[in-house]
Amino acid sequence: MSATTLERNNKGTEKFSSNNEQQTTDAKIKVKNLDLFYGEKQALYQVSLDIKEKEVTALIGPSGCGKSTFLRTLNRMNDLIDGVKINGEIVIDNENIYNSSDVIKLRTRVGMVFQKPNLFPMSIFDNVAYGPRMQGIKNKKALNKIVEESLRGAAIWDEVKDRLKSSALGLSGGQQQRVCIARAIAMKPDVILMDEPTSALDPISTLKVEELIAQMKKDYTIVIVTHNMQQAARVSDKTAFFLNGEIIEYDETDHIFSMPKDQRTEDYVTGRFG
Amino acid sequence: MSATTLERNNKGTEKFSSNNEQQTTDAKIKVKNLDLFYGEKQALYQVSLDIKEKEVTALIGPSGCGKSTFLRTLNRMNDLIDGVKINGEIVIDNENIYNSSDVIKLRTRVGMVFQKPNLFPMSIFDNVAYGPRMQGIKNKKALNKIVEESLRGAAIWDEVKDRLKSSALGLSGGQQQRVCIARAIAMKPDVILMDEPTSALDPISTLKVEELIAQMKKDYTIVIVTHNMQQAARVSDKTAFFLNGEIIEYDETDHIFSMPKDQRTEDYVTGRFG
Amino acid sequence: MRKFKDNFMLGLLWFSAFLTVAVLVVIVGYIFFKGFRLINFDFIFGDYSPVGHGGIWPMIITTIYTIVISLIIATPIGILAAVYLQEYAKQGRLVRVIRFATESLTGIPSIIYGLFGAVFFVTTLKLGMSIIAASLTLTIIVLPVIIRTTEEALKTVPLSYREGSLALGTTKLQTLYKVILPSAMPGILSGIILSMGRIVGESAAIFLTAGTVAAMPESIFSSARTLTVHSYLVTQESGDIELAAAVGIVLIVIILVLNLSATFISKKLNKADY
Amino acid sequence: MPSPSNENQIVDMKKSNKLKYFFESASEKLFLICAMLSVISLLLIIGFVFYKGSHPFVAEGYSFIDFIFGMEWVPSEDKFGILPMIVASIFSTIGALVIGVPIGLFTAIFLAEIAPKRVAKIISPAVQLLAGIPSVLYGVFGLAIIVPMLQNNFGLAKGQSLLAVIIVLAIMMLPTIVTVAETAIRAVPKTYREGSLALGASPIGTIFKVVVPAAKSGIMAAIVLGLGRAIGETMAVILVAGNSLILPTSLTDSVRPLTTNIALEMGYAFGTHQEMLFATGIVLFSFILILNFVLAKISSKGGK
Amino acid sequence: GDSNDNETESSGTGTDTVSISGSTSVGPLAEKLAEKYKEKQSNTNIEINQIGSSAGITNAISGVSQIGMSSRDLKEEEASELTETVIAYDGIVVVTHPSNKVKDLTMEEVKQIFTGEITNWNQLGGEDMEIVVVSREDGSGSRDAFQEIVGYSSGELIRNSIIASGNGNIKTTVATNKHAVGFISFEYIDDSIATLKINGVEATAENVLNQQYSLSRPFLFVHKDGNFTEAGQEFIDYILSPDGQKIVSEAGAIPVK
Ligand SMILES: Nc1ncnc2c1ncn2[C@@H]1O[C@H](COP(=O)(O)OP(=O)(O)OP(=O)(O)O)[C@@H](O)[C@H]1O
Ligand SMILES: Nc1ncnc2c1ncn2[C@@H]1O[C@H](COP(=O)(O)OP(=O)(O)OP(=O)(O)O)[C@@H](O)[C@H]1O
Ligand SMILES: [Mg+2]
Ligand SMILES: [Mg+2]
Repeated sequence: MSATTLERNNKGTEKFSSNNEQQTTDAKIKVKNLDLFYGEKQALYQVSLDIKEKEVTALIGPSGCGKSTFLRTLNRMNDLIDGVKINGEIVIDNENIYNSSDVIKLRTRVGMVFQKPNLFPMSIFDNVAYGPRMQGIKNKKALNKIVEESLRGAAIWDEVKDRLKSSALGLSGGQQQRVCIARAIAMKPDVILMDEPTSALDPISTLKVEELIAQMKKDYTIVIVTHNMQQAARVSDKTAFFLNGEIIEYDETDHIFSMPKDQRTEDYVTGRFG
Repeated sequence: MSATTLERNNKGTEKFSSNNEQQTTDAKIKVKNLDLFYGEKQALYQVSLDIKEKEVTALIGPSGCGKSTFLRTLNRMNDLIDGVKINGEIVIDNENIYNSSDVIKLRTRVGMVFQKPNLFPMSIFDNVAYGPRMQGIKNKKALNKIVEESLRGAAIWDEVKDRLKSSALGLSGGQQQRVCIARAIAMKPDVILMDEPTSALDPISTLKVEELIAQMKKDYTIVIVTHNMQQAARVSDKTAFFLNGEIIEYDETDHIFSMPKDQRTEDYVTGRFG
Repeated sequence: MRKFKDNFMLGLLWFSAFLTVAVLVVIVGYIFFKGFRLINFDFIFGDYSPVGHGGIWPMIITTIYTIVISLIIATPIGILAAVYLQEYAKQGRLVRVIRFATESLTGIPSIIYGLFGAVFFVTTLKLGMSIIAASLTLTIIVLPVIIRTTEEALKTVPLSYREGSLALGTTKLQTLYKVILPSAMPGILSGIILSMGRIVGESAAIFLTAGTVAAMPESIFSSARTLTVHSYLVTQESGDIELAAAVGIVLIVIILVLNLSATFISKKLNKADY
Repeated sequence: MPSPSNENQIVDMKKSNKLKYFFESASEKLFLICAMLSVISLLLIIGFVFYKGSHPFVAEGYSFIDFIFGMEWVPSEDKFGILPMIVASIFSTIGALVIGVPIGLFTAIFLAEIAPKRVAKIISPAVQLLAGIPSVLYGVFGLAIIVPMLQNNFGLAKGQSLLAVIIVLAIMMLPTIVTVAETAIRAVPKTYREGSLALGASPIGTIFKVVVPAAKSGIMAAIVLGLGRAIGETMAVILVAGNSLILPTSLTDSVRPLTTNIALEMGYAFGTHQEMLFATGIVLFSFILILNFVLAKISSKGGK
Repeated sequence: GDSNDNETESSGTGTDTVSISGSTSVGPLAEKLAEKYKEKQSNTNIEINQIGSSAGITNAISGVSQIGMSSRDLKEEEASELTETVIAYDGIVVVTHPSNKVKDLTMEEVKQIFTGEITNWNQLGGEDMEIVVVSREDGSGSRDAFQEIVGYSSGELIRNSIIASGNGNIKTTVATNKHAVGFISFEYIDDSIATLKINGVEATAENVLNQQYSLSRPFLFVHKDGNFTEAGQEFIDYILSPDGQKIVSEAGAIPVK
């Protein structure tokens, strides 16, 4: 099963464009021949990739290679940028997300944590309760519960439990990022996208978040961009290596790190320790 | 020589407050009994630390422990925040920087790279040339030279050399951060403060920057905040471990990582790999 | 040299601010000095009489009517228009046309608005000379101010807030109302305050559309005289500067009260203000 | 970890987004309508002014060239030339810009960047207060203080002059420019300041090299709005301009800008005279459009 | 017309509204008349809008107002649609700064001043200083009347004259400039300016009535016959009654009879 997926994707990276591959039915997210342009500038080239449910997929690659761009196509955050054009298809739960018009539903199902913490200028509580409230949950008790669970889940509860009502912007960078994670968790999404979620965290928080990811894997499908090879190695089941907007290699994480097929992948993953 | 420094600092970390320690004459930066308050909230407690010239000092510790706060006292960036109060003294080149009123001179000598890239909304070239221009360098050729050298130094030259005149804000996060480093280098400062400079960088760029740091050590005194233990281990000569606004331990990097004296330090540095 | 330039610019800044404040003091001082003798209970709360200095209570009420009605109409339209321009419209022709139109509206002399209002609202729409006709005319006058200032305020709201909110599966509308508008509140408010100033200070456009009836308006369909129109007529015809200044004092107090309450309201609304 | 009831609640919520999309698209249309309102207003006003103002040239055989370049304005003798007023408008606008914009911007910068918080908290609202003082009172102030001052200091027979107009307009522009620009400058992210200061730039250098350019769009808005106030202003100008029908050759000549001409005579005008005042409005309009165009050009150039 | 009248009557429940708009010179007088009239006739509500003669005439024609006030004569097109009533006369007086030594002018000298033939007060026996002429705007009723009686045309008016809008502005301008000369209505005379004799005759209401002093003009009420109510007619009747004319003279204007 996973072998099929892999094969398909390894082919995909060689960018042949015949579309007659079979669909694997258990893939949560299926990306096929995705091109993305920022105006004239192409940022993704024929990206194809299947992501299995309840697995953690890591995206690695050098700066500017298109990891964030790709990640943001999965919940259509790129829609916000003027002049972005997309070819190809992305299917989540057998539904082409670029055909379906319900972006809102998509985004409630596909949560996201950004590279830079982006808390709103509200209290910590209001930040975490923001999503649920917008879904119509008004009940005070239910909200309290969601907020506490989410903050605990993001390993930040103890630090902020006494100041839930004070501004979230008074927190340090690392604290803020963990509240961002809590905010995403509060939506109880199916899929969680994380764009270098721990790049602003210290190792202890990072560890907690990584543990959290491992635990969330039971319920959620997770796609994570990271620069940290060890993190990729520790948390992910599959790893995709991007270079200049293409997927060079996509495989079981173990394979990618121990016996990459592509020389460039090897250079990259070993460069770290070289 | 380095032994004296160490001894003194190990004592310092135990926070005895007798002030009759001898000054080591070769310390570039001497911090003594530094307290810092954000309004009512104390963020640093009796921090004392000597930083030797042409060495790399790493500051590590969990999120919110005061690393950034401490770093920013060294070029008085905390002056910008309302309600910050400071006790204690910081001496750079035998001059108490909080007595001397020439903050500008201080900051030209003590450069800084921030946690989040903060390029100005100008072209890449103008960003890097900003500092030198402010120092009065008008000569086109000289500026070109400085900009190129600095960008090369920050391992970003090849990626941007064709678009020097276009807006710096169009770059990816990692690219932006490297331009920020170039911008700091362009000032040819004595001391460079770096607040998690590589947290937004991919491993290859990180490696380049780390190499750069190793190379710059010949000329500059460097203080770097990092969450990455390996980075601390790779690049720094000394490491200070912060916890809750205090220095718990300050020593040769090797010692900190291989045989920390304090249990908390050990927990922290090994937690990473635990 | 740089020091000198800096000090020179600093001097200019101080000088300009001093000049502005001096102008403020002199003008307000002049108005108070000229008018304070007439201020008493009967003058403010008395009914108007063509003999002597008369009471101005009907004009105060009329002024408040025009402010409230114009703002009730113009504020939502202006804010929503700005929202359209900043948040919805593709930056293309239509936006350029709208922006050009609003900017051109700012420069049209109020007498032309007055004539237009007299033909369009008073005669064509058969509103007659009335407070409502004047308020509608004023709405057109202040729309550009509100639109432009709101647009500027919206521009300053970081993209990351929008992303953060949308990624939580909220609609644009929810994002707008929960995150974007609250963050833009201070800017919007200054636009509203400027508009109030414009409304209060307007004469030509009002007396051509609301007339100059110096009696308590029975409804918003009555013809009536605002304070500014009163002071205009008084200067124009009888040259009674004391009376004009006394009316000015009342106007200043009204504006002061309105500004303070607007600031207060925005503080209440703006969650960012912890 | 997630409690079932909450989860169900959210899952339930996730089903029905139809309504949201309806509101979403309805609101977008509403917003568009709001935005179009200003365009419609402008078109109505332009249509109105053009309809009225073009009549003499279209139907009554007056020459538009003579109108624009004519030196004589004697409505009761059928002479309609507005060159002196065009010149007066240009001079007074430029003059007010030259004085008002720098002072206004510098004050805004001072309030946003230099002034102690407490001082700014007092001055800013006070300056906004200036915006609310009716223009008539500015006129009265101009007539009672500025005009005699010019008269006495320059030994003039009359202080009603181009200079008086410029001073009054500059003063009237101040509140708009200061308020809008101050808001824009305050909105510049702190990271820019930090970045610049950390490079050893002086606070002043930081302000002029980083903060002000970053606030450029808001500053342009301030200038456009302030300029609008200056061009559109009539009541104060009438009182201090002198309204003489001569081509200004010095700052001390009394002048009649286009707006004043309209406001001054509209009350008594009828027939062709009134239409010619509307034609004056057309010229004023073109003047405003050209200015906006130039400003837009300048600001987009500055953007690169 | 008809439906309008019905509306007024039915909604009024006994209160009629007479809307009047027009000249800012006539306005203050009309307000005083209306105030006194209201004491007598409390069920009539009189609305007065001072928006300029032409606007008032336009309103009378378009029906926005029942009565228009004008301080200038009706032009042919206007006169064909409207009926006019002279409710009072307004005397016009030449004024200078109180410090000015010149107190008496001939009509010819007034003309020479306003047409720029005489440009210095010393030509008139005053101090050696430039004359600053202050006039009203072209089209203004006072100015039309003044020019017609003094005998010069708008084209002849000295070009660098200050043009002030309204009596009040002329008064303020003249009061703050010792070079200045201008003209205002009798109603606005006060201590801040000096009034001049013309041909040795003082500017008073009696002198206007006995035709010794020729600088005056009519104040007009105009209406369109189809748009004129009983209440309007009653108000005009009141103004022309002895009671009304007494108020006219108290206000500083000159009664019709
Ligand atoms: N809004 C945009 N407009 C134009 N080009 C863009 C935009 N955003 C990103 N790019 C470009 O697209 C490419 C991919 O950027 P992206 O942010 O996806 O890289 P990344 O792999 O996430 O890098 P990093 O590791 O530095 O975050 C880069 O060359 C970048 O300059
Ligand atoms: N401007 C401020 N006002 C008040 N408190 C602040 C401010 N900045 C930081 N703090 C607090 O001071 C403490 C130290 O913050 P600092 O940013 O120095 O931590 P840090 O060690 O750099 O953390 P991180 O690794 O997350 O960047 C934190 O508790 C933080 O909440
Ligand atoms: Mg990225
Ligand atoms: Mg930090």
